[in-house]
Amino acid sequence: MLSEFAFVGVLIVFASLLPIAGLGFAWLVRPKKPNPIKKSTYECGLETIGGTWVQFRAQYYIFALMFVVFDVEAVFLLPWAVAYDQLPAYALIEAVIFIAILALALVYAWRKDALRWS
Amino acid sequence: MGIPLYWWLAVAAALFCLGLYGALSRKNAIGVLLGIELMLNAVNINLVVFWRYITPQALTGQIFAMFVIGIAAAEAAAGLAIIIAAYRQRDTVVVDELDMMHW
Amino acid sequence: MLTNQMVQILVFVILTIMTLGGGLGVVSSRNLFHSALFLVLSLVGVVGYYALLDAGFLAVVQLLIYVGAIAVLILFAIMLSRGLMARRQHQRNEQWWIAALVVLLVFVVLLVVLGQVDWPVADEQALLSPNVSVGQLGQVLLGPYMIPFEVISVLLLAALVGAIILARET
Amino acid sequence: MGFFFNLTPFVPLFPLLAFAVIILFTHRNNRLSSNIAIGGITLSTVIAWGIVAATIAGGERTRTEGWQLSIPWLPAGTSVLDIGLAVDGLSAAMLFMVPFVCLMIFIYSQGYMNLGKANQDPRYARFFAYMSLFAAGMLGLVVARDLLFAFISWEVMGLCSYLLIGFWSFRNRNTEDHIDEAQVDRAKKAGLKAFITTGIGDVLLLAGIALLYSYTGTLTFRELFQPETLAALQQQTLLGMPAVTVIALLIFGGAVGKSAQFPLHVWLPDAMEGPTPVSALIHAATMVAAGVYLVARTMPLFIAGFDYTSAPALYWVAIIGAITVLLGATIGLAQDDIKRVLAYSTISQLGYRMMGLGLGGVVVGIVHLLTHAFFKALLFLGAGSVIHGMEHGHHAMSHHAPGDLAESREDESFNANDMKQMGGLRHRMPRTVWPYLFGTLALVGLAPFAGFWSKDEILGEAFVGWQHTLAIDHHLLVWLAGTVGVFLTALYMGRQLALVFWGRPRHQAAAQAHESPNSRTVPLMILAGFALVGGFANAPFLGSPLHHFMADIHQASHLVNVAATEFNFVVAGMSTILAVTGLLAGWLLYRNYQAGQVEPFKRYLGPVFTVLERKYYIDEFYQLAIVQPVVWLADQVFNFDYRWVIDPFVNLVAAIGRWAADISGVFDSVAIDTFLVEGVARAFNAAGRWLRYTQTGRVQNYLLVVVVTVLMLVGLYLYL
Repeated sequence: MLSEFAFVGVLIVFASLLPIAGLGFAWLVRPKKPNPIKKSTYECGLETIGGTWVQFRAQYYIFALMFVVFDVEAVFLLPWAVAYDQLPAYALIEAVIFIAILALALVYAWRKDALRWS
Repeated sequence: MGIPLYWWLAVAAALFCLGLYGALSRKNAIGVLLGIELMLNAVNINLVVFWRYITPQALTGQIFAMFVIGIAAAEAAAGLAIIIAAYRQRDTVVVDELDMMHW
Repeated sequence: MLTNQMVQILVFVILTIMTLGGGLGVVSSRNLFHSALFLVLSLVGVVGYYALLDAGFLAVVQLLIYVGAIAVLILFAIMLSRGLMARRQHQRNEQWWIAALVVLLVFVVLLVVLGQVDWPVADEQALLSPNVSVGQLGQVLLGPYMIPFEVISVLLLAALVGAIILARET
Repeated sequence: MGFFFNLTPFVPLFPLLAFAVIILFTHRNNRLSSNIAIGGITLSTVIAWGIVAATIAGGERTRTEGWQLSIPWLPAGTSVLDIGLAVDGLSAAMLFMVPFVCLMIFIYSQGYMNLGKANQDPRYARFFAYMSLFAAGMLGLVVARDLLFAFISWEVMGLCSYLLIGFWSFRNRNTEDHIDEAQVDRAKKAGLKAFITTGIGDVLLLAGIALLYSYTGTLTFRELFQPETLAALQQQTLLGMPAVTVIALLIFGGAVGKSAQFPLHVWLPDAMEGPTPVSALIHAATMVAAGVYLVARTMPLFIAGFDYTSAPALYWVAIIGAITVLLGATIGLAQDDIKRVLAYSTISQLGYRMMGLGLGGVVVGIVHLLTHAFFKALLFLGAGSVIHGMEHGHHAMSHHAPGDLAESREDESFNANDMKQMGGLRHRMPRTVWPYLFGTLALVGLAPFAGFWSKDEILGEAFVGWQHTLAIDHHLLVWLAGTVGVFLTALYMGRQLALVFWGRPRHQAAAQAHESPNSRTVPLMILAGFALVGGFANAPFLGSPLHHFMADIHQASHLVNVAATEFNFVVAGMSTILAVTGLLAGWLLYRNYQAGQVEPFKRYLGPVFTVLERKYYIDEFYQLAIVQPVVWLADQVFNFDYRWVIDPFVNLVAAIGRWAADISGVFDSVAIDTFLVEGVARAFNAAGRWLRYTQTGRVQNYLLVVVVTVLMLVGLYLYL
């Protein structure tokens, strides 16, 4: 079992090492002569206005919320989809009810204009 | 299984205690929520560990873990919405200042 | 040559460092944004645990929902509350030291209690082959756990509606 | 004619309505009020006479069974007390007299109370209201079907007598300048005396009624007088006598009070303190007639099982009557007040009626009541006329006094009622003297005036009764007392006539007195007519019509001797001789009486006269034997109550209580309030003040508490 995830582990290790190696090499070879222009955020000359920690709009949160809900829906529907041919007929009805209830959530969000990107 | 059950339980307990500490000591409401997430994960680890070590034939542990994750998602969504609403109203998310039930 | 058990222990230790280290970061970081990132690290460690415990589907679920969705949600929420991340303010309240003592006590008690319990661990044969497929999960989920399955959808509906009402800018 | 019976309720109702209307609505309008009162009694009279006519026309059956009306009134346990009205011969006879005499008196009163004059009585309207209520009470009694309604009417009369006798206790001295404080005081006392004295009788009557109801379960006269009911009452024994006798005596006790028989007669002379029309009403039509009527009405109870020794109810009626006749007549000899003479005359005449009833003669008693009502009303109204004449004379005298009698102008001793200050008034009041003379002759009992027939019937019945037995029994007693009474009556009336109307004026007021107006003299004349002819209603040579008219009523009980008395020349002749003798003696002795002289009776009788003048000292005796002991007892009770035992004890208890309360109060305020109540409150307050810090409102504090608690529970679980 563990061996099945070994590839994932090796991938993670390599995926982590490669950027670290690149950045580390660059860090080793770069000259260290900072000046104000070089330290500015955008070297093209545009001045930044305000802090970098800007406040997000609540609408982003709503989208993230919708994403979480339907993410969970997908996770719960996956076992049903996998086992679909082994399940009795009423399981379909259950799933439809499940989807319908969450569709209600979608309709509600829609009616409240939560999906409008403004 | 190469790893003793006790180790797992100890790790889960440690994670739970970390989460508990976070929930008890963080000033920020979102920090408290993070601590709670940790505690939920500790519980989930326990559920899966008990499934794996004690009742590997029954799927109860995994199903429960799934439900916990689903509920945690709902909890995070609602809890964060509350925090946002409270922030709008009181301009703070410091739990100490969210003391409307104060004497 | 490393035995299977030694590899397992090695992975366990690495994952434990990730998980508990991440957890420690979550509760001790002064910057809330960093706390959230530490949480992600800790949750990824838990994903590893699930993989180590032969619960592959759960590992995927954990990754998808926790790391993919909830953590993002938390980050959004943090960024919604302006100025929280910028200020390096004290993130501990005045009762933190009591909490630390109590939690430490809880931890000790838990360790002691958990050590004293004679766990009814299944026999070797059963432990070796916990073949659980996603299909089996689906059958259980839509069979005996039919009602909780539907209730989860209602819970999500309620959470969504409540969250929209609370979070929407009026 | 029969429909008049259905109007019976209106006979007492019209005066009652008049009373209510006057009191409630019209009391500010004097003329209207008196007219309403007169109108009420007029309607009553019309209906009553209609009823009388209907009774006469209805024949024997109507007279015996009459007419009845019953109204369920008081639910008393399982039974219901009915009140009702009934008319029979006896009622009808009374109905002929009562409303008519009342009407005469009302008309007379309108003038007497000085309607529309400067000295009109300030409570004029109220007077007529009371008079109406009085009449309503009497009429109610007359038409009562049962003892209950009779008693109610009886008590209404008692109240009215109190109100009217004491009427001038409120007299406004600004308008009646010659009324002094003493007179107001006397009026008050007289009212109270009448009320209390008759009240003694009323208590006995009520006891009798209650006994009767407990034995028979009914109060309706007709049911009571069923032979079987009376027989059952005779079977019962109470106080060693048949119950019926005890009850009869108790009822007679009520009559003694109301009809002013010895020994409860004392209120009647004092009742003269009321206005004269009230005296007339009381003496003639209402109050004193009520007692006689009640005894006549309940006569079967007296007669049932009559026996001298074992059931002597009737005997006592006769004895009391005889005593009263002599008592009243003798006292009447020595009174100077014109109205007092008449008052004692009334007492004496009431005695005659009781004697008649005591012989078992319902009819003779009632007939004398009827005739007496007319001529006594006449005499009182005549006396009132005289008194008014005297007052006018006094008034005139003080305004333009002639020379020779000027010294008596401010005469404080002037008393308009005093016969000794009158004299020669027949010249000043020619229209008063004749009716008065008629009344006197009727009272004395000279043929053919009313009193002759009715009085001689009583004496005749007694004499005939005695002739049957020749024993020394109540027949002889009645005859002797009655015959002596005739002489005495003639004597005091002769004295009165001589003092008032003959001789010469002994006071300037008498010399200047003048005749009363028509409103007063016309009723006098009408009544005088009745005094002249009233007796023929039962004259033996006309077949004693009233006798048959009334005797029928008790025929049902088969107990009353219904034979009409034969005219007895011995009796009649004897009483006529005595009456003429007495009248002449009185007139001759007093004809030339001068002011300041010792009066003739006093010359001849000496100390006896003084005893008579002081009314046998009965009032003094009551004062000494009853009033003073009662007052003394009341004082002792008062002292016991206020000074010696009860109040000191109460005060002591109160002091102890207060002392205990003080202690308790201190304990309360210190121990309870400060320590317990406030202490607890403070403790909780402090606890709350401290404990509220646990309610920080901070979620994390709570969570910490939860964790610690769980930890402790785990510890408990593991190590205990």
